[in-house]
Amino acid sequence: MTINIFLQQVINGISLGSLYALVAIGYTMVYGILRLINFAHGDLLMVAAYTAIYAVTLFSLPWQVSFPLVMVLTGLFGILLDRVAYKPLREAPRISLLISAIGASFLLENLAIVLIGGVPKSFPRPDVFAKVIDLWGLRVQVLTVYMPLLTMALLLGLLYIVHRTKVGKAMRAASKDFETTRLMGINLDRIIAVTFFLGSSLAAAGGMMWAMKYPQVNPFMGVIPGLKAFIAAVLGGIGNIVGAVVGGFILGLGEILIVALFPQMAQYRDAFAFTVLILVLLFRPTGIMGEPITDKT
Amino acid sequence: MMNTSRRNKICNLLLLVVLGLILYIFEKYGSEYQIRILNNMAIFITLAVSYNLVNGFCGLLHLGPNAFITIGAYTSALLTMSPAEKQMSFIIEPLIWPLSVVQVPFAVSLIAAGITATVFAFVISFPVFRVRGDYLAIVTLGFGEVVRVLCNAMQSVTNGPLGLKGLTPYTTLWWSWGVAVITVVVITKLVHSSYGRAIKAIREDETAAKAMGVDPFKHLLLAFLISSFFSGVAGGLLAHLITTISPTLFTFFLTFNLLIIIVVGGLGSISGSIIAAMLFAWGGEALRVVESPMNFGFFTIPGIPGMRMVLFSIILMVVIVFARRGIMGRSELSWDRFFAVLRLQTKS
Amino acid sequence: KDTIKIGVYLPMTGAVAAYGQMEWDGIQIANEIKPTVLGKKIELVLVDTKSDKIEAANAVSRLVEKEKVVGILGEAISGNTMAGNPISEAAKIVSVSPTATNPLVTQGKRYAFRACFIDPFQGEVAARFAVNELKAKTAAVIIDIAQDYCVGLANFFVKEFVKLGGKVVSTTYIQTGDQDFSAQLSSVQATNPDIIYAPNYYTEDALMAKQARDLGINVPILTGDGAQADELIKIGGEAVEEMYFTAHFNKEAASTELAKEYIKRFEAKKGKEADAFGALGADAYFLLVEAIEKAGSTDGDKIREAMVAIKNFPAVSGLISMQEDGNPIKSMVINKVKDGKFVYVTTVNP
Amino acid sequence: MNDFFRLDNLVMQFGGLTAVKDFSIVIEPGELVGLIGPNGAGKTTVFNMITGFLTPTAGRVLWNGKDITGAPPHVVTAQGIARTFQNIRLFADMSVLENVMVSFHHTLQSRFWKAMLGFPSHRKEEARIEKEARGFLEELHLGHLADEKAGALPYGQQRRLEIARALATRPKLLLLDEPAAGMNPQETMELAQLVRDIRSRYRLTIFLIEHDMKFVMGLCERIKVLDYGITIAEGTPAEIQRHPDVIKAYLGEPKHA
Amino acid sequence: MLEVKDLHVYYNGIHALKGIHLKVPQGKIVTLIGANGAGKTTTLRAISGLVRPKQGSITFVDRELTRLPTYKIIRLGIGVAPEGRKVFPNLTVLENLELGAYNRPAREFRKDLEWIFTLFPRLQERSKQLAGTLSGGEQQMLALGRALMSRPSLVLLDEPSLGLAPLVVEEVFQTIQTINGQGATVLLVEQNAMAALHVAHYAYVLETGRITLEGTGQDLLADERVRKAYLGEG
Ligand SMILES: Nc1ncnc2c1ncn2[C@@H]1O[C@H](COP(=O)(O)OP(=O)(O)OP(=O)(O)O)[C@@H](O)[C@H]1O
Ligand SMILES: Nc1ncnc2c1ncn2[C@@H]1O[C@H](COP(=O)(O)OP(=O)(O)OP(=O)(O)O)[C@@H](O)[C@H]1O
Ligand SMILES: [Mg+2]
Ligand SMILES: [Mg+2]
Repeated sequence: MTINIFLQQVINGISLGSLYALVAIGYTMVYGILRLINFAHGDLLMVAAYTAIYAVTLFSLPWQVSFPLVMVLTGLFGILLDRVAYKPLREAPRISLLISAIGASFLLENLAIVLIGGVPKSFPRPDVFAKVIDLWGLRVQVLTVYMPLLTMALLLGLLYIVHRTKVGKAMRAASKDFETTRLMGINLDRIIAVTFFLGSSLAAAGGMMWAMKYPQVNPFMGVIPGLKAFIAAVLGGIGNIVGAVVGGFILGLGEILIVALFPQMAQYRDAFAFTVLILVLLFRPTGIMGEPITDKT
Repeated sequence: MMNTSRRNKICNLLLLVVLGLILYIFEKYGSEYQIRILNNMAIFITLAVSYNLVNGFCGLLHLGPNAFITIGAYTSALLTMSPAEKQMSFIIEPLIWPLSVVQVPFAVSLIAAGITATVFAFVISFPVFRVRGDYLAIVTLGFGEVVRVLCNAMQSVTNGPLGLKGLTPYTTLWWSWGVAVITVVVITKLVHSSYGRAIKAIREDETAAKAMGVDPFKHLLLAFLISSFFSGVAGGLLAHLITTISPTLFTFFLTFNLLIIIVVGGLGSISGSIIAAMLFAWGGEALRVVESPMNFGFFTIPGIPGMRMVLFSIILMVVIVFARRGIMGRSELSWDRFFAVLRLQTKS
Repeated sequence: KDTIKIGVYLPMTGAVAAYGQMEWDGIQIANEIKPTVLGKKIELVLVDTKSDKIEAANAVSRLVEKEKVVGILGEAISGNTMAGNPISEAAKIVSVSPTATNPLVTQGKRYAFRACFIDPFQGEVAARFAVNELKAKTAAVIIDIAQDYCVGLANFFVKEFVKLGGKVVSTTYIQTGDQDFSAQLSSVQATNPDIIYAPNYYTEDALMAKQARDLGINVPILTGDGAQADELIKIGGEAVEEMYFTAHFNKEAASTELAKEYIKRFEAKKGKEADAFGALGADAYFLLVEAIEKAGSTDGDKIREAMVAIKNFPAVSGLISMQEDGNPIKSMVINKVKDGKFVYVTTVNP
Repeated sequence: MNDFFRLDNLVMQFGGLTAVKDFSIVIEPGELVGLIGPNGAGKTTVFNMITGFLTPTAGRVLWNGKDITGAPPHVVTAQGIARTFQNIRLFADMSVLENVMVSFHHTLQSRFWKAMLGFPSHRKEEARIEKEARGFLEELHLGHLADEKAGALPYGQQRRLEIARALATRPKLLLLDEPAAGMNPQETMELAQLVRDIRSRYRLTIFLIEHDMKFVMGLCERIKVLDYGITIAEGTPAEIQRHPDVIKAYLGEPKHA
Repeated sequence: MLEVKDLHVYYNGIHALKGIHLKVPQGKIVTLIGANGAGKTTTLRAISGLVRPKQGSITFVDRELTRLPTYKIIRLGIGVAPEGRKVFPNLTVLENLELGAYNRPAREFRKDLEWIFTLFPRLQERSKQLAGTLSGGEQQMLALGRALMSRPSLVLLDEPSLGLAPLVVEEVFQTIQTINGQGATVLLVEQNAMAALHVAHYAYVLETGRITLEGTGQDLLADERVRKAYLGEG
């Protein structure tokens, strides 16, 4: 393999990783606050992608308008999801919440099948992103360059919100203790809504980029990215935003490179993600950046 | 007045006899469709009860039962197919030697299925039990996926995505319900023994359980292995019920379905799992009504394919909101309760 | 009773819902074209399989026992058809699958039929076309490992290609649902093949073609019937230009009256190009109805006898003769994409 | 030299923090020893090292002449050392009786498959365990609550049940971590009596942590004081109460008499 | 200032409070003592809206609290230091205090913080430390400080002396008197009846969900029944 091809693969890996990272952040945020593995999170990618299709094709909005709009709409949709599926279960056992999440995931997928149909739709990719440029002999799609940049920008913004703003502090507080958070005079439902809004809009960004990179949209398009992003979140230490990003990049790069370096192993690509995960957890049972479990006696 | 434990024993026997009679009647007079649903019920009962042992009684979030079902299904199928059938099926790569020539009776293949699944469970137990909580969930989910990927990739053993086809439909009502009854009896006995108590203690508070002299690893492993054994056997039954298996049958959607069954039934309730498994097997078919065209005399709603799953998801979410701990919670149906209710009824 | 019930079991939800929905579209159009048989109205009973084997088996049981259908259409993929087949077989009810191409689907069964040709035939034709027409000496094969259909095709292609003196320089795997193939493609690029054989479904093929062209791989891509769908062009856009297909039919080459009628109605009703899935769904329907008509009865055995007696039936995908083993004899067309359309290249007779 | 129970220079470090430094003690059979010290002094950490919940960074735990340093908790318990926890840790969703029966599990002879298949030998053992467990409950005045859910008991009874459960493992050495926490003076007095009772009835050696000085001073024969992981004093209650370092670090000047 | 009338609370069928009446007058320290499980915490939880009473009323300067969500109750000027301290372990001391001041105008923050630091100099030393790593006594101070950061007119304290070393207990009670001296009204729930009665102006004794005795702190200290049951004498 030439160095060029290798670099090409690294770029591919980074761009795939940035997608995983974007989606993983949402997983981790919701997990951090509700301790819920939100299995419906992946489906938000699908919701966002369809919404974008309709925004661009049906309402013929330019992408500069429709993409941010879709992020907002998906964010609101995330809030709705919480209200309908999770809020009634705030005091319930966590496993019930998990089942509700699985139910919500099934519901979104099947509603899409009933309303839109299982046949994939193509995604209107703006030409700016589709262009292929020549970077020192590497053929790189513009989108591939934008994706990691956008991910990093969104990450920084998010870190600012979580660590520097009042709402962010409230979010971190709520992740440990609902009742005491309420006792600080904090409107917990509002904080949770903000969390869902942020996580879901990031999922929307991920979903639209996903659909631009792999321009086909179907009711199940969110399942695999959702699962991978979940792995990334756990790999990085679930609940930790930076960890989610680190996990996303490790997973994206690893998946691409294993196929690149060992093409005959391509069929084990999905197993790779889990193998890495299991190995990491063997040595760090709470993920790369996760807090150690303290079992106070 | 009769000693209650003797009374319960007699009632249990009666229940078995009644079950036997019902099976006999269906076997003889029931339609293929009814028999199939009954078979599904029994297999889901076996799967759910054994899965509940780990999730409900040990309190672990285990998301990889599909791994053991897969292994059981493949083991059992490979062992019952005739060498000629195998040769015909394996068109990509030939099946590796001893497997290519052996053929054993169905019963033996089921036991082998259980044992293979158990051995696999033992092999993965170290990484699995090193972590807890959601990390355990993801590790087990991971093993489920790894097994599926391996089934696709190890073509000289599993025939890859082509899967195994044309198995003999050995799974009869007697087999599936026989296994279900054994599973239920054995796991119930275990759960109500000192071992079961130790396992529940670990679920309630692992640290305290250790301090009371209970070795968590040993006991969780025990439950995990037993659960895997029955999952493997159920996998073998499933393979010989639908007569064709391939990796797509065993995705994590299968796990989700089982998880739904045990949570809706009530984590830590065997009778809950049984009820929910039966509801699930029957309900999936009953809900088909909403997809067939509905005729209201003066107008007809055309059937909408997919409505069944939409409705299923909605029902699921509504049920879980209203019964947060599932239908049965952690309690069990028992004869004591039954007679207590009966007495109340007759009094009033 | 003034209706005759035909059961349809297809994946309307779940992972392969798209195929089921496309075939159901075709079957409905076919039903419009020929709504009656033996003087009675045909009632289609659709049962969803959730793309799942357990459900597929349940579905056929239900159709047989509860709906008392006289014939069955489905499933879309071989694995699920093999779960359903044994049940209709035991009930002596004729089933016709539109698109289950695995040889085992009909093997050893009296009442199981299909409307499509089988994998070996398609793989071999593709190999011959690659060697004879595309003058390929080396080929890279990209296989969707999760689909038995793809694995089967690739397997038979490789055998024939090697027999004809070609060399397979790279074999790589992808999986249904994968969306990033850049790693595989880069390794393909490194081996510099004359053609790429990628007998996968249209979603994966479209994405793959797109990423291949982005990487600068410009050799011809050859694929199978599973890829020929309108969505391939929608998703793939310019990248799928010059892609070749071994396929069941082409609009331009459509010679039969039924085909013309079908295409007209389909396009009017659905507002898109007729695809192979729909066409085969329709053919399965037409074959079954023809057999019932010829049998003059709804008796399973009679229908079965009438079915194997069908010779040169002018179906949507061309002339079909049914063989004793449940597989049709039909010619194959080679199509390619040109200017965003599937255009006819040539016909290969069996 | 004593070979009943001895701690030799135990050290416990968490990252950079030395929670316990060179902790040594010898306890004679039948003694009742107290361990006090400010919050975060390392008292619970000492208990955790003894019972195997923490492996000491350095030092040894000697029990009946054997080095049990680093043995896992369930092994330590099986060897005859039992403990209670600072925060109550009952098996909340199990009945009071079951809570106690768990403690007998490590004495069980029959293997799991005998349990699964319902062997008579196993059933006999179960019956024995239940009988003995009920016996313990009676002695701790919890008999009438046997079938209640442990989590539903009032606090004081939960504390007692914790002690019953620990006793049921048949220890020779019992470690109590703040048994009187959250009890009012009346309950605390009853608890002190209970501790005396069980000590003589089961010939126990007891090592306990407590912040309630009335309780400690009235009950213990010998007291050890920890501050920042270091032993600052050791002696009889009277000596400790007068010890200037202890007053400075822990007791404060007596005010409310 | 605060008045509770005929309060009934149930937990899944358990009747935890069976008709409680109590009054907390402006500027006073009122204490609520009673055995374990008597319902002291439940009373505070009902006031702060964490449990919904089945019956009865709670009024705080003319506002009815029983229907308000917790965060609105807090915004009326009530500060709570909950049972078991409940500091946010993953946040620093300073961030914990910031959350206490969640609804305060930003410009007041410095001033409030200084006040807390003069009350608890130890917290200033540790302001950058994660709260989870504080010792029990320090955590209790943080919980108190955090409750005071909102400049509440009424503070609810639930067993602030629980599990603390005698010396620290001393400090905590002194602080309570200090803040009371600075104008805060205090409702103090305690097991440590002796210390509580010493600082309280008025006291209630709660037994299995009912108020069985009330009076000034001094009265109750002298009361035979109290001495026997709660002070461990006789
Ligand atoms: N698992 C652990 N990881 C890190 N630090 C710990 C751990 N356990 C205890 N510590 C620290 O060690 C020190 C001693 O804690 P320990 O619990 O032994 O105190 P203690 O004397 O029991 O106090 P208290 O009277 O409040 O219960 C404390 O600073 C505590 O934060
Ligand atoms: N979440 C809950 N669910 C069920 N019962 C509860 C719950 N919280 C408290 N109780 C019950 O309500 C009663 C009163 O409890 P509460 O916590 O108010 O007592 P307390 O006086 O604060 O006791 P302590 O001194 O132990 O803190 C007790 O019987 C307790 O068991
Ligand atoms: Mg301690
Ligand atoms: Mg309390």
